[in-house]
Amino acid sequence: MDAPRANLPPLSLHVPEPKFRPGDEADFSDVDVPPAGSARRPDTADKADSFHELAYTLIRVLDDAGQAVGPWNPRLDADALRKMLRSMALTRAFDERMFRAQRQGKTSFYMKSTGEEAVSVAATMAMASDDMCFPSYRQQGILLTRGYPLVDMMNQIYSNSADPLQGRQLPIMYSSKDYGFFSISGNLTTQYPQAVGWAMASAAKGDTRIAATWCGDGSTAEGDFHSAMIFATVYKAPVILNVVNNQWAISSFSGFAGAEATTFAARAIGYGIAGLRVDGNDALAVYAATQWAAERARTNQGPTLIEHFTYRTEGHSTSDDPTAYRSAGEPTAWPLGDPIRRLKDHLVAIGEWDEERQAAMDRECAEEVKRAQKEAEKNGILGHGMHQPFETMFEGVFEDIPWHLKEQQQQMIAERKAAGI
Amino acid sequence: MDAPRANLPPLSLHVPEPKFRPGDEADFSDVDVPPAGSARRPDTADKADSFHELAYTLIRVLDDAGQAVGPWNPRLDADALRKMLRSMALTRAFDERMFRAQRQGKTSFYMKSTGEEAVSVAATMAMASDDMCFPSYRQQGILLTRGYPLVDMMNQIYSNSADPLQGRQLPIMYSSKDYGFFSISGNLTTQYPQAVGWAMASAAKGDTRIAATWCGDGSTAEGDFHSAMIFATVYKAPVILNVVNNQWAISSFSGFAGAEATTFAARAIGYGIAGLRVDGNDALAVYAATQWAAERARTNQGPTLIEHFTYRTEGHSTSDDPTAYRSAGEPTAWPLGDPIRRLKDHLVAIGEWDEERQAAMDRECAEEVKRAQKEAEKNGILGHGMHQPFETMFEGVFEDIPWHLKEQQQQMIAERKAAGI
Amino acid sequence: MSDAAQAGTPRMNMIQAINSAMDVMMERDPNMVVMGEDVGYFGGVFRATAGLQAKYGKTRAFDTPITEIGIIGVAIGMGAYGLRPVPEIQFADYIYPALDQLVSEAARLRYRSNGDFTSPITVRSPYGGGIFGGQTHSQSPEGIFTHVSGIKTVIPSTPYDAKGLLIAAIEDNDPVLFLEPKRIYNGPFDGHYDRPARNWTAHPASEVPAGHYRVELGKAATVREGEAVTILCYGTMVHVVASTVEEMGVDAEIIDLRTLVPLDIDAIEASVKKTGRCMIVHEATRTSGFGAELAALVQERCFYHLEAPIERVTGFDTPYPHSLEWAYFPGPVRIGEALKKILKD
Amino acid sequence: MSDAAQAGTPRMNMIQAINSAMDVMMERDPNMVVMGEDVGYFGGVFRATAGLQAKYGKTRAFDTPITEIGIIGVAIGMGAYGLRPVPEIQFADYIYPALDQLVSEAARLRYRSNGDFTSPITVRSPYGGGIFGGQTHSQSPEGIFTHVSGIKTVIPSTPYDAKGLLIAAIEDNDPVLFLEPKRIYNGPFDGHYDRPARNWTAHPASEVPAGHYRVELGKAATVREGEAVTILCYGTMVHVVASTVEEMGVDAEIIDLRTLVPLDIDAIEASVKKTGRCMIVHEATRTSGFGAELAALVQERCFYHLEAPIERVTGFDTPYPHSLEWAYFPGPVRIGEALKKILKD
Ligand SMILES: Cc1ncc(C[n+]2csc(CCOP(=O)(O)OP(=O)(O)O)c2C)c(N)n1
Ligand SMILES: Cc1ncc(C[n+]2csc(CCOP(=O)(O)OP(=O)(O)O)c2C)c(N)n1
Ligand SMILES: [Mg+2]
Ligand SMILES: [Mg+2]
Repeated sequence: MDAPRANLPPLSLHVPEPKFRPGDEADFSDVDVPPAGSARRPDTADKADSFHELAYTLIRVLDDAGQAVGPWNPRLDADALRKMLRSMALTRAFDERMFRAQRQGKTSFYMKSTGEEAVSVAATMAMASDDMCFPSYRQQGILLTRGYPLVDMMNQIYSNSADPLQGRQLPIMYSSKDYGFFSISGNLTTQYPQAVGWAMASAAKGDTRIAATWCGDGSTAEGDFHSAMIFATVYKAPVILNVVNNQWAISSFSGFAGAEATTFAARAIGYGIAGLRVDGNDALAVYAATQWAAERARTNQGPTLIEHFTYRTEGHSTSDDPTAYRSAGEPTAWPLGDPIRRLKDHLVAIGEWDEERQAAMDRECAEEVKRAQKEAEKNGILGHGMHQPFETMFEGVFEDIPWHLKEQQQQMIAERKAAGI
Repeated sequence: MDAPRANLPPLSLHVPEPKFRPGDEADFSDVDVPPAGSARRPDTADKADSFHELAYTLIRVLDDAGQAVGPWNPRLDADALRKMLRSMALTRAFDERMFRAQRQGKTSFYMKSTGEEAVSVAATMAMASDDMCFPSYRQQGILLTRGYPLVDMMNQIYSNSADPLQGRQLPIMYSSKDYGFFSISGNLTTQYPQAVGWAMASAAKGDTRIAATWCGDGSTAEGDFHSAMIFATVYKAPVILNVVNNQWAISSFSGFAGAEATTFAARAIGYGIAGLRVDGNDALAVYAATQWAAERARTNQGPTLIEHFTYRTEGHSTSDDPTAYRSAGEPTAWPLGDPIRRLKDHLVAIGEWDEERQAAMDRECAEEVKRAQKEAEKNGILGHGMHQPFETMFEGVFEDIPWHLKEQQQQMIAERKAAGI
Repeated sequence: MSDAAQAGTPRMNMIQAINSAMDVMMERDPNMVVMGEDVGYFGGVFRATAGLQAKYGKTRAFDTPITEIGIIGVAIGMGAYGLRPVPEIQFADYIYPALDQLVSEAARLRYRSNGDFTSPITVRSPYGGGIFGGQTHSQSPEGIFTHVSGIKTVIPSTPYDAKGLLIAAIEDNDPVLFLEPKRIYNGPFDGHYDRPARNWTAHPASEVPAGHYRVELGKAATVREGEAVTILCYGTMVHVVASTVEEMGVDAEIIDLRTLVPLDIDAIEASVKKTGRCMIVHEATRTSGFGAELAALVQERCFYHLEAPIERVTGFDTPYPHSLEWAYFPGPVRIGEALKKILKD
Repeated sequence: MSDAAQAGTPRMNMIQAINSAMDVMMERDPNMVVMGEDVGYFGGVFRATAGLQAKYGKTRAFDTPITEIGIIGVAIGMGAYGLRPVPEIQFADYIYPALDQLVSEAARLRYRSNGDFTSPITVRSPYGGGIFGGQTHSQSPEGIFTHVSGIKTVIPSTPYDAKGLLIAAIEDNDPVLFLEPKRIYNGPFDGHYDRPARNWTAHPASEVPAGHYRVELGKAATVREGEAVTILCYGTMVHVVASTVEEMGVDAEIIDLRTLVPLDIDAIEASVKKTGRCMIVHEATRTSGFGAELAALVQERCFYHLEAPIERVTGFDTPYPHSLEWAYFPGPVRIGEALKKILKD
């Protein structure tokens, strides 16, 4: 390294820093929240470069008075709204209980989606039931919306003898082809190009099904994200690419994924694909954006990237304590509110719901989860002996077990016999 | 796969197709070429999101009459223009001769930069001589502009006994720290995050030097490109990210890198960084854009992505014949002309040059290259025995040779003795 | 001319055989697609996919963006949908960007989803040196993949095997890495780089049936029977070994592994127990190459039959040097020296 | 309490020792930087970089975007500038996206540029199982890297070694992969998962000097001298092996390799020639794991001294299964059975 040239100012490195750290008071008054109903809704056949502004605003439907307003209002009937509300409530109840189960030592790991329920639930409702989802680990709402059995989710979480994945996967890494839910990977964003590939295959076959995928704000930095965007734009794949911007990636705020410079929805502009930025805590906005993107995809207009602007209310997982790296006041100061409460307020405002029914529903969800948990625990909890037979460990590496795995299987059986276990 | 739903139109897969294939007449009349001088030149301190339109136009300085016009005119003096012209001419002469040398069996491989000389030569002139370049394989113009000895380039191409890289690398994969030229990799786009890292280090140290990197249109699809953009935007790295859009990646037209949907400069918008789209065959536009980007970098305004819109006049390398996959008429039909001729016309138009001096310069360049070639060939050509000593093969894997490589070195020596060679 | 050739069995070089395997499979299985950099209109930089786009259309044989992550990731998604993708990685040296998609995804999908999703993809890639490709067009990365549970690794050494193995790989419901020894695309190579190149026509294994046939995965081929020593090899090395053995007049048993995972351990064990000596030849760098696994297995299973240490003949632990290519390449001299040593030991 | 501890040598667990190594080096070398996902303000998900940002500032200890390609690629660029970057990959399972930057770039830069540019980076990453991390928080990918020319692979098994080796790795001018056995971050682990966990305090190697010292790369440590059999191991397995040997009362010589590449072949050869038997233990999947290379080397060099086949005790060739973690893990039973076998052979 030579001495800096004297006639030039020295360079300096910018390292992002979140606005609030532990001890700071959280103040989100500078977050720009456009009024509900203010974003225009282009025709789904419009060219992607004709609505760039939608990548920089927030599509919002629910206003402060709980009314659904503006061109993005999906005008759902009350039953659909109540189903949406219930799926979100169920997701939250499920999260609460399973988080607790982990704390009680019944399993190794859990991840909540608290505050982000709309992103998976409302999106799922806006898609067809046979459309294919490629989620990250925080979209349990998809399965719960599609009616996947709670007991099976819990069996997976407990890695017990009834685990549909035979105890092979970390808790919450569900997989269900029947429910259009692709096997979750531990490696971030790998599902993105896979979703594009699935969508391309569907298009190549003249099918009508589309794909959707989700990743977090932090995960958008992975190379897989880029490869997915490139394939999606080149082949106009019928796919919805969701970025759940909950503003945190473990301890790193979204500035480390580039959020200081622009929005995540703007990534879409860089590839010439449609991009929307949505209030992710507004279930109706999420629904409307997804429905719009699905229609584009189904009419061969290609992919849409949707940034869901939301906030991760709790820790990253059972493994961290968020107050070690961010202001404890953030979750409550966060201006976009709680997605469940906002949808509830809307239903109340339109006279289709009240506090009593809400309380009853909450009780019902809690009961349903509790019942399922009891059921699941009959099949065992992690580390208490009720798991799949040991031999199964060697199955499914390949379609057929090759000789070397058979030998290892025998070795394992002999080993256990020798040890008297 | 289920039967497609009858009430929905079938999906279809879009697979890009270039406009012309062998046998077609090339007609570029639909290529939008904005008039020289029409793009505005923002202040280098302006915010990246205040000049998005520059990612969709073409910054051009040289008009059809050979005059330099508009706000991007760098107003270089005639000596600088002549140096620029000569470096480009030298690059072309070098390419011609080395391509021929490969055809004559003197080496294994060569890649020309014909038609793209401005992209490396003019950019290099707009940077400081100690700024660091992270090139791809088609920026030999950088070395030639910085006065790196032709003989050393040829020694490298011949992998001969004087090869500064000791015959270890494929021809043209030069490396010269002294000339601010990073070791070229065979793996595409790996240099992109490296350039960003170098620039970040320079900034972290309060240095004044900046970095620049180049990759092709096709190479922008690699995950490394994305990771570089993310790091560049997050830390506002003082780096110039050049995309040389010569419209072809071996046999694949730029549509397979996403060019049907938007420009490559638009990628910058997706990351919130400055993006310029430049007439890559207009040496003055390349110079001006680079100078502007360098000033941004040096004043801690962060990175700039520059798309150089150009055309790969010849084959990808000595290994392919472009008429097998594209119209033979493309190179001549291409509307942005030849960068050397255009700069020459400008010098002539301003009365600083004439045909005779041009012819003399061409002869001079040819002579210089020929002389260097003679010199280089004294050190041997590939496969004719004049190479580095065999033992050197084991040097430089690590700083010190570990025991296992020493053993292998001994084995190799014994082997050669046994074989009597 | 042999009977088969007289009866109309066409002669093919390795590229033609590989092309024919894909052609046959695309004809039979409407779900099979080929994809990769330059594989569509142009037919691949080595011409392996030539003609397929013209015959089967752009949605079944297409060019891709230059992102190996994407090529494999998209292929996995297509496979999950129900297609049978055969992506090409242009050179095996460029497979590393895709490693996560191969290792963490393709290879693990069946296991982690308990069979709910599978990845029936076959990744084709030319590999190996001997063409003055320098360090990034010459590598032999097969060893890495043999360490990854859930992926099969296949390497043919003749046109006949190339077609039969590739068809078997495509029909296999697990991910297969199909590495093509590019040095022998156009003709068998005996390691004498200074002699004129030969083409495949004179080689019996260039008689390649035009239609569908399979060479089973996991089965080695005994190229030459012998009593003095067992030589394990694959790809280009099969030919270099065979010619060296011939020149030296050694009674070696030469086994062409053809599939590295799953390995034909029975063939190996039987041969080494017969000969009492074992030599392993591969072009890849030595340390932790697949030769290490072979040596470990052979000594585990044939310890009491071994009369000499197992010899490994390999590329050196350096990048593939451009100008010293032939000093790096495990050719007749290196193999010959090792043979002399093992027979003396 | 030992003399050293009395004299004020602090007790450290492995995380503290690793943290201290970085602290010491950042103090000494203004060009050293640490970077990675969550390593800055938060100090890393395992707290290995805790306090470094507060002490050395944000430009020397910083969080990064979640792109392993970028983390390594940027570190290479910084290294080329003249810095000495120590990037962290949060779990070794997530190193695959960065493989191309590691293999094709960091490992090859010195060679391909003939020393013009180098890559003095040390990539730290927690690896290995035993913490119920499931298949993507448990892998042991070291074997892959030992196959790559130009990169060194280092794995410590105690706090003392962790600090000394990490300092040596950082000071090394070549790229080093420094894999940290996360199961023993907080205490040595004997493989008896059903017994109470111990911490490092009682272990002599938890006496870690506060200042600068180096444990030389490429040198193994003899953990226990013995005559009956040589056991080669590293990382967590050193402790499992030692305790099993103790429990079984076998007079084994236990060698902790510490550096895989370059390997301490002299120590291995001397020991095996003395004992006549060799067992290799690692947690990684068996096929083409580093154990294969060790077995190949040992039989090449000690063939005439070997009285029994070399035994490999390893993880199975499956992904790391969540619920059956302890059936997968090469624990006391598997090691014990193998010991019985090799001593009987
Ligand atoms: C390839 C890879 N790198 C790193 C990790 C470790 N990791 C797991 S989750 C996570 C943060 C992801 O944040 P984000 O994408 O914002 O999703 P969120 O958790 O907020 O939903 C990290 C770094 C991983 N799982 N895979
Ligand atoms: C990782 C990787 N993948 C593939 C290749 C093979 N390859 C070499 S050049 C090339 C085309 C690159 O095209 P482009 O980026 O447009 O650059 P240009 O040749 O036009 O300058 C390809 C596919 C490679 N070298 N590295
Ligand atoms: Mg997040
Ligand atoms: Mg190009």
